[in-house]
Amino acid sequence: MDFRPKESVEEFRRWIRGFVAEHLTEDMIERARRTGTFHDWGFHRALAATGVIAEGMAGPGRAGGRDPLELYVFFDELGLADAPFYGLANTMLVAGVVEQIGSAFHLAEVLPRFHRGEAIAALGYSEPGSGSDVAAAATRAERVPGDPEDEPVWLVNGQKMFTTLVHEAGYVILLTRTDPDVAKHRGLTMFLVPTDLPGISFQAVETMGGDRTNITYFADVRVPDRWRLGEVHGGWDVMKVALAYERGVFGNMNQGVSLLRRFTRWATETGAMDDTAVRKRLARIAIDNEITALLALRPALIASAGGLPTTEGSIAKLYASEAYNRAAEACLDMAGPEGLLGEPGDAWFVDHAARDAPVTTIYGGTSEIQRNNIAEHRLGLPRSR
Amino acid sequence: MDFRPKESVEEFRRWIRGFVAEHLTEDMIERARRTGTFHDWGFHRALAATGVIAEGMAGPGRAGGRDPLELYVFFDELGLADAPFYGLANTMLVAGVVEQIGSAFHLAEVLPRFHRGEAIAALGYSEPGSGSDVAAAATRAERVPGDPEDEPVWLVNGQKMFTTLVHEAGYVILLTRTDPDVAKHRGLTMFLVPTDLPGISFQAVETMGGDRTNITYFADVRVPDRWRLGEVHGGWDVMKVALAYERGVFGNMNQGVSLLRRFTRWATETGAMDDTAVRKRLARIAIDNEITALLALRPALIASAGGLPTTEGSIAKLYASEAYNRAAEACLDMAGPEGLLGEPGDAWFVDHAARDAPVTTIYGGTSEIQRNNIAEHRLGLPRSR
Amino acid sequence: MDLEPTEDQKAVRSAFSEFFTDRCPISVVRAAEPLGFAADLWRRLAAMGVPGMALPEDAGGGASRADLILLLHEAGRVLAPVPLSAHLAASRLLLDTPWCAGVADGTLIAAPALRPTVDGLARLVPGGAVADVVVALDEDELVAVRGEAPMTAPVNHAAAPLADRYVRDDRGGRVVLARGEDAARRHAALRREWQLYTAATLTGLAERALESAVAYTLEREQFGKPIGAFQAVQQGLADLVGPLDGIRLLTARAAWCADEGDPAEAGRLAVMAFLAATEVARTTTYRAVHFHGGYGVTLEYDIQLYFRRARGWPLVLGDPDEEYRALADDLFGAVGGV
Amino acid sequence: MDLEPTEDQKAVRSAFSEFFTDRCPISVVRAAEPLGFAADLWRRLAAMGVPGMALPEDAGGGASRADLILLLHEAGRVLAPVPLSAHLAASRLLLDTPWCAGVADGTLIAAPALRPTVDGLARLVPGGAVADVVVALDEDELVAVRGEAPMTAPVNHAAAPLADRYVRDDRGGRVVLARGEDAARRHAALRREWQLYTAATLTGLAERALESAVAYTLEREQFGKPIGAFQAVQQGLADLVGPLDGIRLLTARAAWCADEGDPAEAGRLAVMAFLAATEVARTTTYRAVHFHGGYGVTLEYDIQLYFRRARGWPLVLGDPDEEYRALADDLFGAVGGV
Repeated sequence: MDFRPKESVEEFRRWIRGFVAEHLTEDMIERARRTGTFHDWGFHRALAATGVIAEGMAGPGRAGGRDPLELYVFFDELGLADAPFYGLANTMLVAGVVEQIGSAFHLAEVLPRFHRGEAIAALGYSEPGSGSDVAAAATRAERVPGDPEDEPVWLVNGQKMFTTLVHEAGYVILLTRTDPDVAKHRGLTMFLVPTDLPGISFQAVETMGGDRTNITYFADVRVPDRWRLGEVHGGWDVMKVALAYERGVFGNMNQGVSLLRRFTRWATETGAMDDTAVRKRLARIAIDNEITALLALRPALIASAGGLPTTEGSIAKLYASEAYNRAAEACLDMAGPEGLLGEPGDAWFVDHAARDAPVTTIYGGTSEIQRNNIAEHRLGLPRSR
Repeated sequence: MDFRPKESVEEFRRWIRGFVAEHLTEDMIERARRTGTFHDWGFHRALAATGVIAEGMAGPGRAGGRDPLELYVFFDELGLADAPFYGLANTMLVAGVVEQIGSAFHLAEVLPRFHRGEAIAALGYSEPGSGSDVAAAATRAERVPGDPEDEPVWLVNGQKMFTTLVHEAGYVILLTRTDPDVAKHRGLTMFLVPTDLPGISFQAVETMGGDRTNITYFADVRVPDRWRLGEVHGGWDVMKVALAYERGVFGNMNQGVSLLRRFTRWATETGAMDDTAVRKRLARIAIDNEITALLALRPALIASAGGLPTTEGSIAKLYASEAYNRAAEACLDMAGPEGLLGEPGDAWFVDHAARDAPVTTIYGGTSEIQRNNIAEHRLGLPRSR
Repeated sequence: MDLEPTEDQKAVRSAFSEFFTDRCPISVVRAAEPLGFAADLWRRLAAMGVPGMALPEDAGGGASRADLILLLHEAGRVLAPVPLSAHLAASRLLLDTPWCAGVADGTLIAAPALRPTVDGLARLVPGGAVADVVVALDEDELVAVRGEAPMTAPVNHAAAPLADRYVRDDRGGRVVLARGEDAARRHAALRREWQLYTAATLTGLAERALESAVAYTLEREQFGKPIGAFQAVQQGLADLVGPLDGIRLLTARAAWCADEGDPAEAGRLAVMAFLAATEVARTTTYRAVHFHGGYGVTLEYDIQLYFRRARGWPLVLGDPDEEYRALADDLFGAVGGV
Repeated sequence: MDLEPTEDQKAVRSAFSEFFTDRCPISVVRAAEPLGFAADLWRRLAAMGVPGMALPEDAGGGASRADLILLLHEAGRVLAPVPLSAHLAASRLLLDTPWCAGVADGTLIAAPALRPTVDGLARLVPGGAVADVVVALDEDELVAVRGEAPMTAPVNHAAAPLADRYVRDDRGGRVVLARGEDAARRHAALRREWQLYTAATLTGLAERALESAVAYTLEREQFGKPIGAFQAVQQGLADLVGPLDGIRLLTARAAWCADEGDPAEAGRLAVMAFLAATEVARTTTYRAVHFHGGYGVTLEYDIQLYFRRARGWPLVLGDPDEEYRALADDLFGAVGGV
C-alpha cells in the first residue's frame, strides 16, 4: 500500500484549485444555491476553454484523456469549493458514452459542442414508475412505418423523472422501451435526443435539498434514427457503459468535509467549540470524513489502474451518504435554533445539510440497492429481489 | 387513560416484595449466577406453598386465578430482585396450557405436582433445524402398531434445542411431527412427556449470557398416548394457546432498570457520576427504561382486560431487548476496563449485561421475526417470508 | 389503570381530528409558508375556545393536560400552522395580566421565550413572529410584554413563526410576573409545559409520517411488487412502531401526572417525553422520506414538510444534549451533590 | 498511490495467515482461557523472530508498521492468545535497557501500562498477567520495571491476560526511561502505538467475524431457504462492509504515515483508526452473533469468542469518550486555545 499522492494528480489538483480561485465567484455560488441550478454557463465555458472536457477520461481503447484519478480529484475539488458542477459532470459522462458508443453522426454533431462548452447534457433514465428499478423504463419508442428509403424515425412517448438540468441542456440521453414483450432488460433502446425536438417539454421540480430538477415529457416526439445510441434493443448495454463510466469518479462524496469545516468555523466564533460534547461529536465527524475519503478514493484508483470498480462504488456511496446524514443530524443538534436559519450570514449550512443529506441516500441508487449489490457481489449472498 | 396503579395489583406487588425479602437469599442469587441454572428448589417450593402456582392466571372460561396484570408485576418484581424464576415461569405457563387442553389424566397426574412445587416443566419447541421457524419441527412421533386393545404408544425420535432447565424438570412439553406429508403447521402433535422415560437424555449447553440450557435427545422413546396434549396433528393449535398464554405476562423486560440502578451506584462510588457525558448517557437509559416499562405493561393490561395482545407483545419485546443492548453497550463504554471484570465485587454487572443483552434479541423470537409480525399485523404490509 | 383513552377522550380526539382534517388540509400548511401561520385557522380554533383551554375554568378554560395533548396530537398530525404549544404554555402565566381575556378568546396570541434574554432580547421565540404577548425570563424577572407582532419570520427549516423579541420596551405594557428564584422556577415550569405540548405535537406528526410511508410503500411498485413487500423496507418501518407507541404513552403519562398534581414527576416525564419525541420524530420522518424514494424529497410531496417540522419545532429549545444534562441533574442530583 | 498491498506485503500477509491458521486453530484460543495466553504459540512466534519485529534492524527487528499491521491483522483473525500489541508497542521503549535482547527474542514479554499509575500501581495492564517487563508512566517518570509475571488474570470479558502491576519495586530491576515532559510525550506515543496495533488486530477480528456470519447465514435454513437469502439479514450484513473496509484503509494509512516519518499525522490517524475499529468490531460482532441466532450465544460456537474480545481488547484503554475528547484537542486545538 502506498498513500503518497501521485505527483501528476497533485499537479492537476493545484491546477483546478487555481482555476477555481480565478474563475469561481461568490455570486455564482450564491446564484446556484438560490436557484437550485447547479450549473453556471460562464464557469462551464471557461472550463471548457481549457480543454478539460475535450480531454475526457482515459480508458481502455482510448488515446489520451485524463487519468480517472485526476477526474476524481477534479470533482472533489469542485465540490469542496461549492462550484456548480452538475452540468459538467453530466456532460463529461455523456460525452464519454458517446465517444465509446456513438455513431459517426454523434461524434461529428454533438461531441464538439460538448467539448467547447456550447451544450450540456441531461440524464433521462428514471421514470415515475421506475426509480431503483431503472430497467423497468416504460417510455415507448416505436419505429414509425414509412418509405423504406427514408431514414427510420422513432416515435417517443412517455416521461422521465429527475432530469436535472434539462432546462439548460441541449441534449438528453434517453432510455426507452422498444420491445415491451421481452424480459425487461432486453427490450430497451438508448437515444441521445436534442431537447428542442417538437413534443418535448418539461416542468420544474423543486427538492427539499434545494436542487431544481425536472420532469420531462415526450409527446409524439419524432426522433430520427441517427440519434440512436447503440443497438436497437441494446439499451441496457449502453446503460452499463454509462454506469461503469460514471462509477466512483464523477461527483463529490465529501460533503462532510465542507460541513465540518464550516461548522468548526461557526462553533469557534460562537464559543460552542468549548463544549466537550460538541468537540466529541465533531471528532467523530472527522473520523467519518477520513474513512469516506479513503473509500471514495478506491474506485477512482481502480478505474485509474484500468479496472472496473463494481462493489467499491456501492460501498463508498453507501458509507458516504450515511455518514453525511449522521453528520448533518449531529450539526443540527449542536447548532440548536441557529442551525434552523436559512439565509447566508446565518448558520445556513446546517439547515442546508439537514435538507440535502437525506437526498444523497436516494439518488444514484438508494442505500437499500447499494446494500443489495454489496450483499450479492461482495458477500456472495443470494439475489434477493 | 389512567396511570393510577390498581390497588389489588399494588397489594400483590407488596406481597411478592415481602415474600422475596423473606425467602430470597444472596446465596441463591449467587448460586444461580454461578451455575447458570435460574431455578432454586427451596425458593420455588416456598412460593408454591403460598398457593400462587395453583392459583394460576385468570382467563376466559377459568374460575379464579390471578389477574394477568398481577402476574406481570409478579415476574417483574422477581426479575428486579434477581430471583431465579425460570422454573416458575415455565411451570406456570405449562400448567396453564395443561389446564386448558390437558386430559383428565394430565389434570390428575401432573397438575397437582406443578401446583405443589414438586415438579417443574421445560419447553421443547426449538430444534437444531427450527428456531425462528418453530413449525418446521422435525422430531418424529410415530404411532407404534400393536394390539388395538392396548393404549396406543408413540415412538419419539429427534432432538430439541434450548430445553432450559430440562436437567431439573419432571416434564417437558414436546412439539413433534406426526405427519411429514402435509403442510408444516398441520402435521404436528404436542405431548407432555415425563423426563424419566427411557431414551431421553440431555446435554448441557452453556451460553455467553451465563445461562445454562440443554439439548435434549429422544431415542426410540415410547410415549403412551395418555401423555398427548390436544388432538393428533393439532399440535399447532396447542402451540398457539401456549404462545397466547405466555405473551407479555411471563418474564421480565426491565433488565435496563437493574442495570441502571447498579451502574448509578457504582458510578457514584467511583466518581464517574461527575462526568457530564456519563450523566447524559445514563439519562438516555432512564428514558428507555420508562418507555420499556410502559410498552411492557400494555400487553399485560390487554390480557388483564380479557383481550389477546398480539403485536403489542412483539412491540414490547423488540423495544425492550434493543434498548437493553443500547444500555449494555453504553455501560461497557462508560465503565472502561473496570466493566470488563467478571467477579462479584467488581463492576461485574456491566460484563454480565454485555454478554446477556445480545441473547435477548434472539430468544423468544428474534428481532427480525418481531419486526415481521409488526410489519404484517400492525402496519398491514404484505407477508414477507 | 388503562392505557387506552377513555370514551370521553376518544370523543374529544375525534372532534379535534375531524376539525383539523376539515380545516387544515395540507394546502393550508403550504399556503402558510414561509411565515408558518394560518390566521384563518387560528380564528376557527378561537371560535371553538381552544386558545383559552389551558387557563382555569373560570377564565374560559379548564381543560386537563390529558385533553390538551389530544388536541396537540391532532394538530401535529396535520402540521397545523398555528403556534398552539407556544400560546397554550405561555397563557398559563397570563391569568393576572390585562391580556388574560384576549389570550383566552384568541384575539391575542402569547408566546414563551424559552431561553433567557440577552440584553433584553429574546432570540428566536417560537410563535414570536405572530405573538402579541411574549413571556420571558429577563435577568431576574419573569415578564409579560405586550408588543407588536412582526408578522414576518427569518427563513427557517420548519417555516415556523420564529422571531427575536425585545422585552424591555414597555410602551405596549409590561408586567413583571415574578422575581428572583420564583421567576426562574416559574420559567422552568413554562419550559416543561411547552416541552409536554411539543412532545404531543411531535407524536402526532410522527404517527402521520409513518402512516404516509406505509401507504406509499404499499402503492409504489419496483421489481414487480410493492416496495412494502421487501423486507429491507418492512424492517425499517416496523422498527418505528415501538418508539412511536412509546412516546405516545410517555407523553400521556406526563400529562396524567400533571393533572394528578405531581408536578415534580410530571416535569421529569415531560422532559423525557420531549427528548424521546424529538428523536423519534426525526428518525420516523427520516425513514418516511427515505422510503418515499426520489419523490419524497421533492417539494411536491408532503412528507418533506413533516421532515422539516420534526427538526425545526423542537430544536428552537437548543441542543438536546443540554436537556439530557438537565434531566440527569433531575434524576441523579447535581454533580458533586448529595 | 495504491490501496492494495504490494506483492511483498501480500507475501508477508500470506505467510502470517498460514502460520496462524496452522498454529492457532480456535482450540488453541479456547484452551488458553481464562488466562488468555498460549505459551506454545508465543514460543513459535519467537522462533520466527516476531517479538523483536518492532525494534530497529540492528536489534533484531526492522519491520515497518505496514508489515506489523499485517501481522496483527492475521493474529486478530484467529484471536491469537498472545499479547502482541502490548509487547510490540512496549518493546520500542526498551532498546537501551538490559532486557532488550530478551524482549527481541521473546524470552521476555513486555507490556505497557496505558494509564498513569496510582501510588505506583498500574491497573489492568494489557498483557500484564504474563509480562516480565512493564513500561509505565509513574508520576513524572517513564519507567521500565522487571518483575515476576503473575500468570493469572482476573476473570474478564475477553479472557485477556490483564493484571495490576506494581512498578515501584526495583528488586528485579527498574530503569527510568524519561522524565517530565519527555516522559509524558513518550508515554503518549506508546499509547498511540498500541492503538495502531489494536486497530489492526480488531480489523482482522471483525473481518473474520463477518465471514463467519456470512457463511452461517448461507448454511442455516429457515422458512425453506438460507437465512442469508432474506433481505432482513442481507441488509444488516451488507452494512458492515464499508466500515470494515474503512478501518482497514485508515489503519494502513496511519501505519504508512508512521513509516514515512510523519509522527503527528500518524498519531492522529492511529487514534482515529483505534476509535473507528473499536466501534466497527463491536457492531460487526454484535450482528455476527445475532445472525447466528440461538447458536451464536452458546459457548460451543466460536462467534461469541469474537464478540467478547471485540469489546474486551480495546476497552482496557478506558471509555472511548475520553479518546474522542483527546482527538478533538488534537484536531481543533485545546479548549480556549488559539
